[in-house]
Amino acid sequence: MLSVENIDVYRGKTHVLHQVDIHVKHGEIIALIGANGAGKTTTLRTISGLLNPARGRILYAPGKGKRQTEISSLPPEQIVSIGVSHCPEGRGVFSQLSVKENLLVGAYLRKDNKIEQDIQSIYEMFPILEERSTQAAGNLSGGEQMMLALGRSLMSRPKLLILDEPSLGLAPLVIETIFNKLKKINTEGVTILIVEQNAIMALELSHRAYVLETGRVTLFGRSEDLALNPQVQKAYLGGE
Amino acid sequence: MDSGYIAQQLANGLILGSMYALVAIGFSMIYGIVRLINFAHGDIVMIGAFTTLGLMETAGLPFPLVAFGVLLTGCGMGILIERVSFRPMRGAPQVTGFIASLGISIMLQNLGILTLSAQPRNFSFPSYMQHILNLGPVSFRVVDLVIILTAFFLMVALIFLVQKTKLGIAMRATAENIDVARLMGIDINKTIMATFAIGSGLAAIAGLMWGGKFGQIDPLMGYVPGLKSFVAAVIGGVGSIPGAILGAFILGLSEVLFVGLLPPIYSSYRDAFVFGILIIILIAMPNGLLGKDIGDRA
Amino acid sequence: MESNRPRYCLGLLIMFMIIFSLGIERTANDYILAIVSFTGINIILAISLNVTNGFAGLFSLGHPAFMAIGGYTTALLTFSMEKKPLFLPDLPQWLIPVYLPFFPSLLVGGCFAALVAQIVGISVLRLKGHYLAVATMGFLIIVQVLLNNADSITRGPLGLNGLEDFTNVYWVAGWVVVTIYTCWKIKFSSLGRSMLAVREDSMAANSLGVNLFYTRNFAFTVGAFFAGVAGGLWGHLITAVTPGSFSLIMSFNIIVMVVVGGTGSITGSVTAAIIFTLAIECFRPLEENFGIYGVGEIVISLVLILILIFKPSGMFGTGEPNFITGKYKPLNPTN
Amino acid sequence: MKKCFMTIGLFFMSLPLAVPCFSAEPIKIGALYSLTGGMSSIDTPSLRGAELAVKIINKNGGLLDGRMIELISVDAKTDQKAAALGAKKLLSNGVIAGIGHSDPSFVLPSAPLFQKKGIPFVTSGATLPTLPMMIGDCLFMVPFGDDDQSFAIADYSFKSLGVKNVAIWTDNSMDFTKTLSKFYKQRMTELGAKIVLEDFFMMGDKDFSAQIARLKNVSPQPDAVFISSIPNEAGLTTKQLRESGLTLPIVSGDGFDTELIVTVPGKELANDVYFSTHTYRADPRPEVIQFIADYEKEYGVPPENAFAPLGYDAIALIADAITRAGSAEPKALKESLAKTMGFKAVTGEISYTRPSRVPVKGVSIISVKKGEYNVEEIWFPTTK
Repeated sequence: MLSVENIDVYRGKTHVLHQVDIHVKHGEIIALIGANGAGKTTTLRTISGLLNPARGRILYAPGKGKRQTEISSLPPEQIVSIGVSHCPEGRGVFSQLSVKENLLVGAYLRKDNKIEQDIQSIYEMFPILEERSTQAAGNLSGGEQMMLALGRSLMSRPKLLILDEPSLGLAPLVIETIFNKLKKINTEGVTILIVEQNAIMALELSHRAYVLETGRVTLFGRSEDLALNPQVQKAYLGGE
Repeated sequence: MDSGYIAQQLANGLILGSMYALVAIGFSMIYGIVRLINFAHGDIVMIGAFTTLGLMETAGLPFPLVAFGVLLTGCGMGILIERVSFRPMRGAPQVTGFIASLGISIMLQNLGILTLSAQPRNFSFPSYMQHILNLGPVSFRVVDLVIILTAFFLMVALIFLVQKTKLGIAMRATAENIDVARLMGIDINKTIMATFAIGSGLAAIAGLMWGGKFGQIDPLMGYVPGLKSFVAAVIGGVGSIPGAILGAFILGLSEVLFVGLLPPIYSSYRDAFVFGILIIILIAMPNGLLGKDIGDRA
Repeated sequence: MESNRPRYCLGLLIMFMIIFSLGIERTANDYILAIVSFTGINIILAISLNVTNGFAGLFSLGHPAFMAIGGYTTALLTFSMEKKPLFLPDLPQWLIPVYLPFFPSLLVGGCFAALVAQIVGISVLRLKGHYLAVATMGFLIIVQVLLNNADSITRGPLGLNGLEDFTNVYWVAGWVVVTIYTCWKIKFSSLGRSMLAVREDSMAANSLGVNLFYTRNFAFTVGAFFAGVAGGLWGHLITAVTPGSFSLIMSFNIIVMVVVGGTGSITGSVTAAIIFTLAIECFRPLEENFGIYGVGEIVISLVLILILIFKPSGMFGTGEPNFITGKYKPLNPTN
Repeated sequence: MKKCFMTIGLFFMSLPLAVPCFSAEPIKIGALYSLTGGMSSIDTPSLRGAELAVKIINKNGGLLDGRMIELISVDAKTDQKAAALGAKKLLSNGVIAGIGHSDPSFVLPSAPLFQKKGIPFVTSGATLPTLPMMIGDCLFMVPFGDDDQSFAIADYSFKSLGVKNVAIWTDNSMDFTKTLSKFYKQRMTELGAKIVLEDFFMMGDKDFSAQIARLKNVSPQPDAVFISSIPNEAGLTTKQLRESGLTLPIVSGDGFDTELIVTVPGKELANDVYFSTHTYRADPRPEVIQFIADYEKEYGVPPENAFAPLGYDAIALIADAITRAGSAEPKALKESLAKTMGFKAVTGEISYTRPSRVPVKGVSIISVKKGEYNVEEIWFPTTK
């Protein structure tokens, strides 16, 4: 579904990503783990078009059996339109907009008449959002904002959902709710690419994972295997 | 100093405030979305005034068509300026755009002098606009009423646009966070362009009103409204449309009252007073009266 | 290790200035001499604004206000006692016998401008970015209004005229050298580095122990001092000062020089000031022969915008060319 | 743009004419006007007037047996620095006289440079009466002094309009307007009238509603309001005063000598306005009629304001002095200019007989009634 092929990315003059190669298959949950500054967020921003790779290419197919096309140089709005939805780091809800307006922005490119219906299903998923639908998103708690951000990303009816640190700064109970929802979303046919610092949870949730270190992919494989890898255990799982 | 006098001064302030508001709204919108102090905004007022003159006197079009033409010209100028100058600078430090807008302003003024000559020209609205209305001790003219109503109408229309329409939501989202807005699929280039178009269209309409009210226009006329409406926008909190309107009324009223209530000799300190207010507000409440804290002022 | 190269360059500069001034004074006509003097004054203005604007990143539009303060102060001090009652009948008594020669007057003018900058700085330097720009623009307008209305001292809109034409190429050359030397020293001192740090990231600088307020105020004050001196030189070159001269347009022109040269680069300011002043004069024949007055301003604005788009760091960026510093790496790798 | 083509066209057209003239050296005169910036609306017509005068003189064979006048124009950019630089440029070009400027702020940095070199400078528009004293014997004024025009309109408002109580509005941003008010006030007080209100504004102000409200509220009500402004605010103040329902006479000086006081408020409202100005508007003298016809023919528009004939007169005055002196040497020219007696300029007869060297010139009192200009009287200074 998504093939990131040996991309090199610069930010200004700094070489951030070196030959990063990531492949996501339809229906998978893929985790990207690594320390701060390893280049995880940069990878995601490159996929969704906010940054452009200097070398390498990114291919994407909007569904099983569909042909892959190159999306390396498309602007973000076009990438969204072909079914990639990126829920940014720090949630990025529009704090001046109301909860409902945030959801509407998520459906910005849609022209069908099922938007209201989808909003209702988001409300069913997170009932608290319905209660607060007219409030400014800035007044929501961190957990509520995460729910909103996730809901907003789903509003574009994505085929591939990209999540950047959804657990950041949230209470364990909230994280659990969110991760449960993610599993459910995945079973409904949405492929997920998730960046997490919390490697335990990420490996638990995902089917496969990539480890990123200083801009390079150093390890990848099935999540269960990685969780047992001594290197990973030492660096990310707090094990000895 | 009787109450009639004060009522008249208040009415004067209100009228002046509406004039400033028309310019300040667009100014504030543009600031809100791209954090740009667009010094050339006042010169769009000038372009609007001259377009009115051209369409009304040279082409002889009926008034509603003239207004429409002026609106279109303003929108076009806004789009043009954004496209050729500000878009390529997006992402540069804030002051870059500000310096560029100063340059554009000087360019437009000199182009105006070169092509239109520096001579002030008279500018006359249909005579029914000049009719005097008396309301108790307060007298004003039809054109004043039109200005207040236009300002009010545009304010309502804009608030509707920004609050209720898809474009409005996109504008607010872009204003808050450009990157996330793009991730939601918003074409920020189109959104920013639309903002410039709307803001500049309003400024051009303000030029039409300005010319109609004062009856005289020249290529340097944009300087004062540009500057004053900018002060108004800062008082109200740049980026906020209701703030711009509130600021414009406060500025208009306080300017008129400053001249009207103090001994006459202080009249020549009017501008010092206006900018004194500006500096005090910037320091004391950098977000203005209705602005939101976006943490890049102080 | 500090290179000796800048010292040699300073020596060269001084020698060049002496030879150049002597040479041009003897050969050129008044018009050329006046252009040369204005070029020098523009160099002083551009460099001093660069201290505020480039080193410390304080975007100020108020430079002409400090020029005005310096210019008026110098003018009042050098006004002969006999002429004062004639020109300024309402001058406060205590000012009438005050008289100083040109050089001390310039210093007093500069210091007074610096003093005002201190006072203004306390209130406005808390602002950043274009908010500071706007506050300083307000300050400029307020100064203009006050000069216009303080008739007894400033003679209102007519301004002070009949000043002695003290300013010549020697004075200007001298002050150019002093300005370049001082600002160069500041740039490469620890204070200059703190200014740069404040400009790049004020929070980080603050956490490293840089006193933000002191650093900003210092940069603002140094800029104002030289602006004041330049104002004095300017007034005694034109032999008149009026409120209308110290306008936003002048502010814009100085900023153009700073931006085109490179915000933070002394070499850039010098180069841009020379190019700018000469370019304005070069447009004159074009305008005069074809009756297209104002084309010069249009072209300059256009060039400015193009530079902002295609080379936002200006000709020299924030650094100085290697042949002066003697270093082979850019000084400020950030740009 | 039109002008640009015209200049090029004129240039080529004049080539064949110019050939025989190469034998005689041209007489260079410098013109310093602000063609850009705030002063350009006033200064540009002056330059056009001067260029017209040069063209006519050259067409008629030039001066001193066929020497052509070469007018070198420099833009003073409404900027003192540019004015000073421009003066130096002209002087380096070897001009034998300079003309220009409509405001003392720009005469002051440039004229002293002429004075220093002993080259005469004729200001076509600055009316500050102390200018010749401040600058020296090389400065000559084409217009009358502000004292004269203020006295003229003061006498007229007191004697003919019967004004006993007067309000005075002053543009406090210009020296010209402040001086005008000062002399008006002085004369009115001498005559025994009372100043009931003094109010101020700044150049560039557009809104006078506060001042108008105060004027309506003052007691006793004035019989007239004296507005000291330049043309840019003349139409605006008239319009706003009349639209507020005030019908009292408006009096002013030559700042009101502009079409704007009729076109901006419209003919109906342009009523009961009186101003003192150069004896040019609505004047039937042949010089005036000829000038207006020539100007229209040359530029396609009637003279924009009185500064156009003033610019014309500046050249004519110099040409006359050169002819009388029989020489185009600055020193001879200066002496000859100082002896000018009864020179029939478009803006009135010029004689430099006063010790102050401000010309003794008639001042027209013009009335505007329902948009029609009328010369009410020609006032002459009584003092020597």
